[in-house]
Amino acid sequence: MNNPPDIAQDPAEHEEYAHGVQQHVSRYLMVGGLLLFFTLLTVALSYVDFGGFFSWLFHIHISQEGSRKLNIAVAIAVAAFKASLVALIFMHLAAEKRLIYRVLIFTGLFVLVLFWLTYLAWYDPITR
Amino acid sequence: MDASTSHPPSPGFGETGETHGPHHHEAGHDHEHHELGFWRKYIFSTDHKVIGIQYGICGMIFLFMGFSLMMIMRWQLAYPGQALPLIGKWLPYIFGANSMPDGKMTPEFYNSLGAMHGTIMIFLGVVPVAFAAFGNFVVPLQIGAPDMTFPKVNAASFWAFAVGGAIMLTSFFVPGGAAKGGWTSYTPLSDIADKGPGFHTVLNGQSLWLIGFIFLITSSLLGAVNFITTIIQLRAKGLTWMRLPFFVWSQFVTAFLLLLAFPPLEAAIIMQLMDRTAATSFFLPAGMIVNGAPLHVSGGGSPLLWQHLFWFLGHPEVYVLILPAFGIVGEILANNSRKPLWGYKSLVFSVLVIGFLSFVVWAHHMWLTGMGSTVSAFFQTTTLLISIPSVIILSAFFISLWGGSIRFNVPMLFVTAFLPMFGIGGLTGIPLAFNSADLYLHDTYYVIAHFHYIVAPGTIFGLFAGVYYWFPKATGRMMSEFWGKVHFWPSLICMNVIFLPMFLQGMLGMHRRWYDGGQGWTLAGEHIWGLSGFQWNTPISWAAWIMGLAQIPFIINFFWSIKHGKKVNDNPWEATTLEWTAPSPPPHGNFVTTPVAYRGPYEYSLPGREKDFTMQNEPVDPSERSRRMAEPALAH
Amino acid sequence: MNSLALINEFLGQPPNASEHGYQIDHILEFAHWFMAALFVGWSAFFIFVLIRFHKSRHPKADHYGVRSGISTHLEFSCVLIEAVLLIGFAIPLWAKRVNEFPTGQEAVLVHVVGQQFNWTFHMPGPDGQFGKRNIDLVTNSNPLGIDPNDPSGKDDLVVLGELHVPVNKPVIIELSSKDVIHNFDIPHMRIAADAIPGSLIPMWFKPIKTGTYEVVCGQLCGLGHYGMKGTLVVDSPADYQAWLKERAELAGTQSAPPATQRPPGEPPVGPTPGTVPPPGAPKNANPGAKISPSPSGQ
Amino acid sequence: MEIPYTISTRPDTGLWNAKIGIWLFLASEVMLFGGLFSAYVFLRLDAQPGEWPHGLLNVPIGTFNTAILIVSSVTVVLAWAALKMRRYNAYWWYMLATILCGIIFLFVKLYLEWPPKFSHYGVFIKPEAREKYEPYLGNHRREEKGLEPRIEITGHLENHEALTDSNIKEYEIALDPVNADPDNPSHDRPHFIPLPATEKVAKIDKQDVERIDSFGPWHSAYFASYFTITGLHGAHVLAGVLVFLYMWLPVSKKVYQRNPEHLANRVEVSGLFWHFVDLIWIFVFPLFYLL
Ligand code: HEA
Ligand code: HEA
Ligand code: CUA
Ligand SMILES: [Cu+2]
Repeated sequence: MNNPPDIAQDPAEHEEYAHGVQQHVSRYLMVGGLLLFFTLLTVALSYVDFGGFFSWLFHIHISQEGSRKLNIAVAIAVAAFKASLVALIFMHLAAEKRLIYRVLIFTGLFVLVLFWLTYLAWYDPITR
Repeated sequence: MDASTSHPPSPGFGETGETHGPHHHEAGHDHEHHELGFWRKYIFSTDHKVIGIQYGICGMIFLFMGFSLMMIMRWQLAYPGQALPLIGKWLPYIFGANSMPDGKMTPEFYNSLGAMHGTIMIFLGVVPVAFAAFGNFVVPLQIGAPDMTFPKVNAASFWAFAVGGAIMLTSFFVPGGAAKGGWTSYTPLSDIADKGPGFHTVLNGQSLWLIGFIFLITSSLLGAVNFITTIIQLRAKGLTWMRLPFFVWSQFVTAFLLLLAFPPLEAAIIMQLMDRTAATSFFLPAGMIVNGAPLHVSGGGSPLLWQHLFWFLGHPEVYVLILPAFGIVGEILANNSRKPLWGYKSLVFSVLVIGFLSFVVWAHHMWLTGMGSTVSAFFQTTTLLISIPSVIILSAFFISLWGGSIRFNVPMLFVTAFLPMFGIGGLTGIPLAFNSADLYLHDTYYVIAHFHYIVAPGTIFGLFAGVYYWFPKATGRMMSEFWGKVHFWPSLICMNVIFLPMFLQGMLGMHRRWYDGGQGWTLAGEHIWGLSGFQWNTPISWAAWIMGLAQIPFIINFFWSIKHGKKVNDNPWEATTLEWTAPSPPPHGNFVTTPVAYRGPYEYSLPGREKDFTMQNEPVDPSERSRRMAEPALAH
Repeated sequence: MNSLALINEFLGQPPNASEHGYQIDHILEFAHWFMAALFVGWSAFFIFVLIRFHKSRHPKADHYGVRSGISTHLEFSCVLIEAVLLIGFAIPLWAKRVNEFPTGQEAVLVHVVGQQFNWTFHMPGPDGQFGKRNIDLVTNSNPLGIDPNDPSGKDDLVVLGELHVPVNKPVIIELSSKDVIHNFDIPHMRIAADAIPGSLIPMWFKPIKTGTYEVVCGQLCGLGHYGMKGTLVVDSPADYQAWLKERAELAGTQSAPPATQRPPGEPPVGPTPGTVPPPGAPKNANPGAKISPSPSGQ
Repeated sequence: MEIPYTISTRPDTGLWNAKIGIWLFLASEVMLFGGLFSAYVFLRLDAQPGEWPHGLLNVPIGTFNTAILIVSSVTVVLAWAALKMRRYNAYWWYMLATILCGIIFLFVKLYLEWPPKFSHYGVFIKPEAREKYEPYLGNHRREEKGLEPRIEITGHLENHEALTDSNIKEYEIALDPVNADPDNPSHDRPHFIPLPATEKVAKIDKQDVERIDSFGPWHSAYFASYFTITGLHGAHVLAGVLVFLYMWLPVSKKVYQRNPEHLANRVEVSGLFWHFVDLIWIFVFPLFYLL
């Protein structure tokens, strides 16, 4: 959420703005509750054995007790959801300026490159 | 309309541009003169110009140190095992008894020198000068800003650099000497080096290298954040993205490279530091036998992980070394051919593409690490793709000259040398990009020659050009043309005598990081062009030392001209960009009148004008507008 | 192809001695010709422009300069040539190197282990089976820790520093390292690969000329890196058999010269004696005599 | 000299300077932690069967700490909202709550989580000796069920002298339940609530031991990543706490009185940093505690 250019100066406008902020507060509390809930959920889910039918995707050995490879996907999905709540609501990314999005898109892309290619390089050694 | 340049060089001048246009004149803008003491003004300053100059001087000193280390090394390469005359006796007093007993270099010391030459040149020399110094001094002026967006962060960035540099230098003097693993610090060598009896756990070469690096990375990050924000937020009115000088664009992309590529290396450095101090094994596999005894570590680490993270920075880093030089070259080229840069848009586009692609080519430094065909095909393709924008940039520079009215002052001489020198360096990157060809060339002197052609007669010449070019802005005085030429010609010749033969040595199969210069190797005994591979070391070394002498005119010229150079007006090169509308040297806050840009950056030799340059802050008059339809509409 | 080969010779590349090597040389040649063309073309243009448009000859610059799109064509042809080199040569060649290892009995299989600062070669002996290795068993006389209780290891050959292979037979080398990363590079064979601790990297080549070749360690591996030399001897089949026999007789008694033994944890004190000439040793009087492929060696 | 757009926004970008600055900084932080996490992935992919430990961390404590960070994220955003509404007192309390949360997090980490690790030992059994310790490892049954082998016996080291004294030939380990009762199927899956070591003491011949290490960073690639990432994360928390402390102290009230928007901007920027630190933890928690 950004300041209007002259917010500091104009009290009347500020009044209006502050009112908008007030409305956000309940949303913040709700998101906080959701995050706590999902934390408990992810702990609970880790007790469930989702099995390994994801093995076709990870046709590699991921060190994991048993074959609960799907659990990895589930846990990461929950974490990603929580993270996006934090980013979108707390960090106001839901309504941010284009410029910030651009920076973040590139960053996201390069992080993916870092992950994907590191994986790829691991994945394709010369073998005989 | 000529007011911007023709007024006399008196200290009170600076009404620059004020006669133009309807924009308001902010009188008394910066007139609360509270005098700052010497320390606040010159040492702990937050003024971008002072910080730029601090960076510049420190960086140049580091460049010189890096070069001095190399001059010592070149003795060993040309005359292996012989005592270094004159200074050899004294070096042990500086570098410790084990560096050069009796003036004869030890292999450890050779490796230290090599690693520190690379590190100092790149991270303490070129990055500070090309990115931080020129970026700090020139960018805010070129975009018409009063300072950086975060002046205190800017100062913090410089001091982090200073601390990092100090730590790197200190590492020469701890027991065991400075880091020995090459500037690439490949693990496991660097994990296990400088350890054991006789070494301090933290105060040893390799660990200090890592710690120093953390400071340098911090410095670069702070700088990068500052530059990007400044360029986005503080552009003068009317200075749209497509009116930015090319130099600003190149700094902008460079800043992004530093911002996003350095942190993975920082992660790797933290991990290596953990390996060295907390006995982790991020980079150590199980079952290693070092010096005949098994290494007791948990294992489970991967030596290649380091290489991936290192080169994830390493490749963008090499573009960090060249992009600012591209920017400087672009400015000076346009100015001295009195012509706009040809294909400005494609230049900007190319720089952006380089920036983007440089993140996906890193594994071309790792062709021989057991890479399968899929991954190598991917990286070969991206590596070749990234050479295309370089070709475009160089072509655009060459074509820019066509139809110009070329004048050869000292900055332009360095720029004319830059172009073919970078060309040679860049072209010789192409065989390296094919991994089957690199199979033969990897880690030979061919690689050394490839990148030195880019960074030494390339980037370093670009930096020299920039120093000569912007010196009058920083001081109000010119550096001597004559001594500039005395600096230029020997430097150009020596550079080529140094690095051309290295291609031959590389093709012969001589490898880099050879302490004996190839003396013990039969393949280095093969003759080529009249000398054996090993014997070629001698002319190379002599050229390097003469090159060292050739820098003396520069250093003297530089310091002498600060006080005694010829006084000049604000725009001695008759250039068009906004920095030349500020007084020389610019006061705190830079501009007397907040500048407004009305046109593109390189309006040289506009048809129908008497003057062959039109500054960015000269308003467009109606007759001109009808003449030049292509000009984009004025922004706000 | 002879005219092409000129440029490599001109640049000092030593003659190739392996079957696939000429392909690698071809890429180098093509690339260098391409580079030379670009360099000469642009240089000519450059020099012309610098003279033609010197201020004295051309006092008033033309604001627009070149208006044709010629550079686009030029850039496009660069792309094309690079694409041809890449797709036509480089990628297939590498694929062949790393995917099509020779199989069956005709190939010679050697394990090469790097260590600071020498190479150890491990050959399976007549039974074609490598003995088990165990790092706990590594000693001076058993540098690879071959398990004495393993029958397949009894006839193994462990050779330090010098590898013999027969000519015209593919050689497969499996590379690893005991300590740090080395690079097993045989310039004359146009083959090289990293030796990385904890992994096994295979590479192969087929020598086609007998002779003695230098093996370089191509990766900085510590203070003795410069002297980490190996020797590859390509023998005629008869010589090779004789060598095998001779080594087999020595096997077990004297399989490897002692490695330098240092107390654990102490920093290395120097390269293995004998592998590194003392600094300042007289320069090779008649270089090329000993190592480069023997001219008659076919 | 005034630098433009420190408080108000630039019309064409709609942003004030520090907002861009902090996002750029966070972008670099994303790459920093991205590098560490990709190292984690790389090492985990590389791990051999049995090498990557599971269920060794204390999940309830981890959950608690996660909750603490989430709460602090809420309070910091409320603090900012309070400033926007010009309620300095509310701001002050929310900020205090945030700072306390940060301190609690660090306390839990440094006093409750890390120290016990250093007194817990794992003994790695040589491959050829694993058969001998089958009663503690239970690998036969695991193999049948397609589970990864156990290569390590963990528990409390009873005779610390054995680590240094070469005359002692055995380690005495008070076994963790996993090794005390290895064939019990309930131990096939990691335990998320750490069970105390049992009374059962195993004697392990030094000859059969590949190595013995406490659960410090040197224990395995897993603990190396754990300590490095949580350590770096903890450093970020500490930095955040210090910044917040500065904004909570009376000095900042002066800023507020001069221009409340200025302080609000500062809180927003440091709040963004704080949320990011929270965000990192959201990934750390499942990766290290649950998977
Ligand atoms: C600023 C530095 C810089 C730049 C710009 C480049 C640019 C390039 N580099 Fe280089 N490189 C390094 C610095 C740089 N490099 C360093 C430091 C190393 C070694 C690191 C180490 O191991 O220590 C290295 C190593 C290196 C390797 C690894 C070699 C090995 O270790 O085995 C490879 C492999 O692909 C490579 C490729 C390339 C390519 C394809 C380009 C391309 O981007 C080049 C594109 C440019 C052109 C194609 C030129 C175009 C010119 C014209 C068309 C005009 C010609 C006209 C005239 C000459 C008049 N480089
Ligand atoms: C920016 C990077 C850079 C630069 C500019 C240089 C410049 C030079 N380099 Fe360097 N070099 C590296 C980066 C660089 N190098 C790297 C990364 C390596 C690999 C290291 C490794 O193996 O790990 C390397 C390795 C390397 C080797 C191989 C060593 C080996 O493998 O054993 C050699 C051998 O000759 C060499 C030589 C030179 C020479 C003669 C110069 C000359 O061109 C130097 C010329 C210097 C100047 C022209 C600067 C002068 C400055 C001033 C005069 C300013 C002073 C002014 C004031 C104080 C006001 N370098
Ligand atoms: Cu082994 Cu270099
Ligand atoms: Cu590169």
